[in-house]
Amino acid sequence: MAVRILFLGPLQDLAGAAERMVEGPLDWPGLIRAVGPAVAAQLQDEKVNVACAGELLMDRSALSARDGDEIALLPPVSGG
Amino acid sequence: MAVRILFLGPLQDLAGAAERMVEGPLDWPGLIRAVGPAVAAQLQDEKVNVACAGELLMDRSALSARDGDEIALLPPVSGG
Amino acid sequence: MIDARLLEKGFSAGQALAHFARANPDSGGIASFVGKVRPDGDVKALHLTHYPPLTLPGMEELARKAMERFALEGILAWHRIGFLRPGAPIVLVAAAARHRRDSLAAVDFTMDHLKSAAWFWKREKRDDGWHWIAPRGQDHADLARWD
Amino acid sequence: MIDARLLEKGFSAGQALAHFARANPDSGGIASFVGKVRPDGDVKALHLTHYPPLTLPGMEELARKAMERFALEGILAWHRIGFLRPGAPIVLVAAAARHRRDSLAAVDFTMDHLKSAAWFWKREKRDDGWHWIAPRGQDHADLARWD
Repeated sequence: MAVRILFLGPLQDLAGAAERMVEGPLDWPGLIRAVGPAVAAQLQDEKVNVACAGELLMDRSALSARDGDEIALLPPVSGG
Repeated sequence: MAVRILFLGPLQDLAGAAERMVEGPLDWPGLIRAVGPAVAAQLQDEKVNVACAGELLMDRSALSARDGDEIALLPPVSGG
Repeated sequence: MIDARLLEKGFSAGQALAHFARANPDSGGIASFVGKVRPDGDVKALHLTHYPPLTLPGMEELARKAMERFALEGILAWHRIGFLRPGAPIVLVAAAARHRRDSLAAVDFTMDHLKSAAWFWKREKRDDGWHWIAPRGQDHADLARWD
Repeated sequence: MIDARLLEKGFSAGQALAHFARANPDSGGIASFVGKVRPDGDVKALHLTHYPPLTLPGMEELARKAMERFALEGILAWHRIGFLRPGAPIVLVAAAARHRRDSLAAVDFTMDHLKSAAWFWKREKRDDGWHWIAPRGQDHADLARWD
């Protein structure tokens, strides 16, 4: 078991992969370290939303992921 | 030949007919006399438009219909 | 492309829209509105009359105005005349445009004008006979938004 | 009645609207918008991705908001995912209401939210490869109208 980090939309190009598995537990500073510098720079932008275990986080810095959780990094959307 | 007066929409109930033929030529006072009191009362309302020979009149009082012309009395609409 | 019609018989809005989409293949979006005879209370039928020398020419002029005002690639405006049953479509408007907001605004604009500035008169048959439908104040307020 | 769907394959907007009309027989009017992949310059294909745990639930929540805000009798919101060719429909929104203005405003509202507040990411394939499509400032301005 581990924490799965999903890179949505353009973030997957920056991460070089659609997802990455890391050891849990994982908090916000741990996530910043785990995603590499290119994605970390994007996470400075408040417009990148974060979901954990299927729930959107109102406060990203309160992230607390355990083994088995999925973290999704959701950059600004362009639907319709 | 004569002037045909068409009563559109609810005016035809007031006129008791969908149309009436009268002697031409016909001006605005002549039209008022020709349509009967019930329709004449409606024509006081500026919202009743008048067309002559297929053209909407900008100024109804300038009506000048000749034999063979059709005058249409067009009350407020309710389409769509 | 302008497609303005007066229809004496019923029509399928879905088929008309499918045809309109094929006729405007390059548009980014198509907005539409279909209005139906409301199956309300005791209304048995609706009768729509018009004035042939003015009605269709007026609809074509309205369609041209909408084309210019909203940068459309195509517009469709179909209106029924004659006798209609509850549930039957009365009016269909569709607008094809490069940009979404243009197509929606064009449909809104065209419907407001068909409601209170096009040459149609409606009456409905209820249990106690035929009644002319008076213009609604709301329709005129809607129209005034475009001045 | 809410009909929100994510579609992995192409669909016919005309058929969907005909079905929606039958499902809402008592509404006075139905407004709709269909957005297509614009056959623009050298775009060969569009790829739409989403995030399953959030995307469809978000569309359903949006549809519920529109139902309440605009007194609708029904709303349909379908959105494609996967690979699309130029000319293919991406999104279809339809709203059935007693009053015309409600149905048109509901489509406008729902489209604005699908454009910039729903979990979709688009990229397009051009001669020189795939490019992510950035959100447009205009889309956010459109969305802010509803606050």
